[in-house]
Amino acid sequence: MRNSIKRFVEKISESILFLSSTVTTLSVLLIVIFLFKEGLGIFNKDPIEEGQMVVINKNNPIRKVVSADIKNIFDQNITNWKQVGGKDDSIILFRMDDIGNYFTEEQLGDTFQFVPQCLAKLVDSIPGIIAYIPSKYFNKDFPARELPMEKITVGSFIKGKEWFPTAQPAAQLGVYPLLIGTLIVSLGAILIALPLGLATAIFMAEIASERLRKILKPLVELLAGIPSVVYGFFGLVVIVPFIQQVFHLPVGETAFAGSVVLGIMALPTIITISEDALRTTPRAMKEASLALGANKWQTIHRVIVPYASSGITAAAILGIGRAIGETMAVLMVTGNAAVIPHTWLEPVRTIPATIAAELGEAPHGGLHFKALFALACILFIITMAINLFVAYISSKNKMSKR
Amino acid sequence: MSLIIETKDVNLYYGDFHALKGISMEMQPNTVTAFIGPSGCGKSTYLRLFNRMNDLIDAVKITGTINIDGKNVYEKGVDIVELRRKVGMVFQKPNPFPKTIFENIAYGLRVNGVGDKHFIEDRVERSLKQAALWEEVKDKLKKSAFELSGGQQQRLCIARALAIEPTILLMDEPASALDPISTSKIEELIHELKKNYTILIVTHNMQQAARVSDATAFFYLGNLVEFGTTKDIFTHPNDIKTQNYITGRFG
Amino acid sequence: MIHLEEELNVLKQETMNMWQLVIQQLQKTEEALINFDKDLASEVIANERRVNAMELKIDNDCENAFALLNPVAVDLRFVLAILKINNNLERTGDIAEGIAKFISQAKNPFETQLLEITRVREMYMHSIEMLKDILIAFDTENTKLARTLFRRDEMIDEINRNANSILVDYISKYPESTEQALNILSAIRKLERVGDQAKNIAEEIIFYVEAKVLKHTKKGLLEG
Amino acid sequence: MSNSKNTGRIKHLKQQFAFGIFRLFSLMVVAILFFILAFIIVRGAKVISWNFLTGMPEEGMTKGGIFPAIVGTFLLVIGSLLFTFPVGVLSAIYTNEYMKDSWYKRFIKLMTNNLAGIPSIVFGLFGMSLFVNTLGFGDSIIAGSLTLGLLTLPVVIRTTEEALKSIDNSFREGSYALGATKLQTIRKVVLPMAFPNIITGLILSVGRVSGETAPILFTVAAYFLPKLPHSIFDQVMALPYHLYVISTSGTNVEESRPMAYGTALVLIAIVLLVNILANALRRYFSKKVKMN
Repeated sequence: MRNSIKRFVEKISESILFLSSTVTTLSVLLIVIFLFKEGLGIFNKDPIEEGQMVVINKNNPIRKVVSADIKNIFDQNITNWKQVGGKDDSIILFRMDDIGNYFTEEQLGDTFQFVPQCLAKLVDSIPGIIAYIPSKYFNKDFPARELPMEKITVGSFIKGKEWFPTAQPAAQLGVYPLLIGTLIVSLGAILIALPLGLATAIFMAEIASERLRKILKPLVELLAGIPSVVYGFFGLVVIVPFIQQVFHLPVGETAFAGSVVLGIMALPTIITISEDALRTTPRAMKEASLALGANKWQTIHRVIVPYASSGITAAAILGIGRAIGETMAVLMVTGNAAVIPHTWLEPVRTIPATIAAELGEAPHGGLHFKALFALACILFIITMAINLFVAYISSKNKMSKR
Repeated sequence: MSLIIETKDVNLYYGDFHALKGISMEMQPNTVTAFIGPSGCGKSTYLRLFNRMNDLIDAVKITGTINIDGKNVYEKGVDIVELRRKVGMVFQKPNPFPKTIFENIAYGLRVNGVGDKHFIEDRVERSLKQAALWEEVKDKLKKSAFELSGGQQQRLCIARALAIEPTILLMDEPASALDPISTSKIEELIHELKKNYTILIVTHNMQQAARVSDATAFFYLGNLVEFGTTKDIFTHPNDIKTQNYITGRFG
Repeated sequence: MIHLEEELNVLKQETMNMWQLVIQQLQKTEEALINFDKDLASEVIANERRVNAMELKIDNDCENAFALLNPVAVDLRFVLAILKINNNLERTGDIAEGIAKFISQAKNPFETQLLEITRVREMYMHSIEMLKDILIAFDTENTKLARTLFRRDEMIDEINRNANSILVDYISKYPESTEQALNILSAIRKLERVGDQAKNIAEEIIFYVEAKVLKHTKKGLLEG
Repeated sequence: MSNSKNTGRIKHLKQQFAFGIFRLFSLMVVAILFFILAFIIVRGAKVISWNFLTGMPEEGMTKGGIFPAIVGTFLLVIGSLLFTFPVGVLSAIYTNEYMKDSWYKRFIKLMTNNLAGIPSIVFGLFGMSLFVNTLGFGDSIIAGSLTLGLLTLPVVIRTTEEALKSIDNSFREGSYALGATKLQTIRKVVLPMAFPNIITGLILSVGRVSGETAPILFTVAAYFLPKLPHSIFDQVMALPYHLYVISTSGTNVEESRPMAYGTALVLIAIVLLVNILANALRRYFSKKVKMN
């Protein structure tokens, strides 16, 4: 009897434990589902707000226009249909706000009940017109043709050179500048952090006395513990003005500032992981090198560092991963300009910073909102790939050292 | 009280690796049987069959029967917890729990549902006496078990095993981590315990097997090469492999 | 008491039992010789089988002790000494048997005068005393007592040396008793060897207790 | 002879040079840390006062205190740990003590690692779509706590696993050999031994939770909310978000700088405290073990 109760309790607790163990997997799964459900929603859609559309005169032979050209047309950078492969005819822009320029209030009616007819007349009469109108006015009898727009594809999303999700009528959803921004900031961070971090790791693992190491180690942990928003704040009040002064820039909020802050933030990751890797070098190996007459430095750079190289690689990659995903500090110091930077001393905008900055203003369920989720998908894929790669390195490493 | 132990055609596989190959042998009550052989020969694996400690290892497959008093311990429905209470075990490294000396010995009783304070106290004292440790620790039962020396810790582990009154005692190289003095104390203890228990001991130390055991089994590459009285094995072994091993001419 | 000690004690006890038996055998031959008791002589011959069996048992136990107990230092010397003492005792047993054999084959009782002049009884006394003393020395690990043996052995030697000329005289006087005289001579020779065995045992005891090798050295025999 | 002497000297010089660089770089790292700490502590200390810690923000967050943010962060920490700690510890127990080495175990491990690698902003997005929108919690303490909890879950799992792994198998075997069941072994032997390290991990995750901003941006954090919450479905202010807001987009960034320094100092103080506590605990327990 007692034993059967024992066994029952045993089974129950095991099930509870099992359920807990599935939480992480479930979370990852849910994250994937939620991110990609929203994020993939932007693809194969017109880059236009729902309920709106762009129409042209029936006789306009133009077949297809990419969304970048639409923006240029509405920004009046393109003024002739010829430029986008149509007839030689100047482009007449029409937005709903402009309706007053063409019709009087009486024509439109007290309750604007005549708007559809007015619009029809307008579009029909001007051959070079391009009109951005609510799609509710567009029906069978409407004497115009919807301008077929290139749908948003994965390719255009990745390669698009402009990020302007709130552009009217066609949102510009090009991740390229953000991607470049993210990479340039992260790469810069790792260029700063790797030499510093590796040197510190070597110093701690091989050169410093045990006492000094016992002081350094908690300091590094402390560095890791400081919240990113504090780093961001520090960057904002110290590093940004400093860079502005030193390089005589109009603004200090630059990719470089982001790199410096991220570099400092990546230091603990790099130091801890490389130090652990360096410490795994078997004592016998070090002693063998020393016994052959090598001095400490030769032993370090010929035996210990090569032995720990895969661990150090993992540290560097994880450092990059951290930097790529970091949000707040970058958001606060990089200036957030969504343009492709040419030098380090220009403002940039990274993917996580974009999400953080824009999500608050993006209407729920809209194209912009979904585009931000698509950004998160990219971020997720990048960090996932980095994690898998690091896991692969360390598992291979474990195998070969066995 | 003690039982006859026998194994019939026992095979054990770790995944694809055939670790024990058709082992059959029989052990008499109130004797010490030693298992010797080079590392990886299967002697420890064999020992751990008797309290089903191998169950804790992944991907183990076992065939054959292991009878303790005529009952196959690998039969379906055997209560492993009950089996382990009957078959005590002492490990290679002393492994007292990070508790007091008293609590270490009381542990086995408590997990087996004993709550009576006086009973536990009596049993603790008795086990410590049996393990020849009482005199050394009676004034510090409330101290941590880690304060004891290695040899004392191992005797504490033996006392811990004895407290739940097993009938069989498995010892997996019980003295290999100890200094010679502690080792000889453990060996003396084995001689004493033999009167009340059936003891199976794995040892890599042939002299130890010779000193403490009544019967000796020599394992090699998962095979039981030779099994006989310790006297016979150490004075005129039948198998040339046994001879080479015990004379140190192995390999 | 530790296990090893127990086992070694058993070995010691066995050896001492054999020892007692050998002394008895020797005593019985003396009695048989004096009283010309052929039954007693045959009893000695029969008992020799027991001595031999005991020797084999002790040999076997020593082998086991080496194989199973891993004796070292004093314990090792002890087992080694037992092994040799065992051998010496067995030889002593053989000597008793040899004497008993010619007693049982003799046709007439031995002449009292012959026994008198050859000092056989004195020799018996010395050799048996030696065996007894050395047994005490063995039991109590008394090397001082063991060392007194060597002086006694010299007395036996002296009797042995004199026996030749005495017997030559005797044979020339009583040629008809030549056979008897030769038998006595061989008994004397045998008893002289008992002295040697006892001396060897004494050496073994000193070896095992003090770890000193006295064999083949004249020096130090009388020390202590 | 002189040649080898020369090589020896060059060898030595090279070492001196390399070590010099390592020392310099390490010193730089320490200097950076101290500079950040000193900068924020010195500037922040001027602002810290009883009123600052216990008062409500006033005049467009340029005056007054940060009490609601402190309370908010405290509630978020408690809330997330209430979720993370049991789930994380139980999960680690299951994978480490119950699971045999199989593809499934490796899969779970991989998932845990992946969860750890996901950027915090992604957690924010996820938390917003699941807790705030789908489950309808709205911007609330519970949504924020759960999001933060998910974020720290891998940390708790990993430290617990490490703690469990560091316990020698011989203790478990010793317990089984005495007829203890698995549950008894875990409860009476494994967990008590792992406890110090698990607690240390827990404390460190407090530090992490209290400093995270991105996950709470869209799940709980209020820009300006000078009152205390009444239920777990209320929004709260939180220290890190507050710092972000007043240093970048407050009504008057320049005027609220002192408040920002003060907030940063409070955040750093929490981190320092957590680290000191964790280290002290670690040292206390390791000393205790050594004494034993």
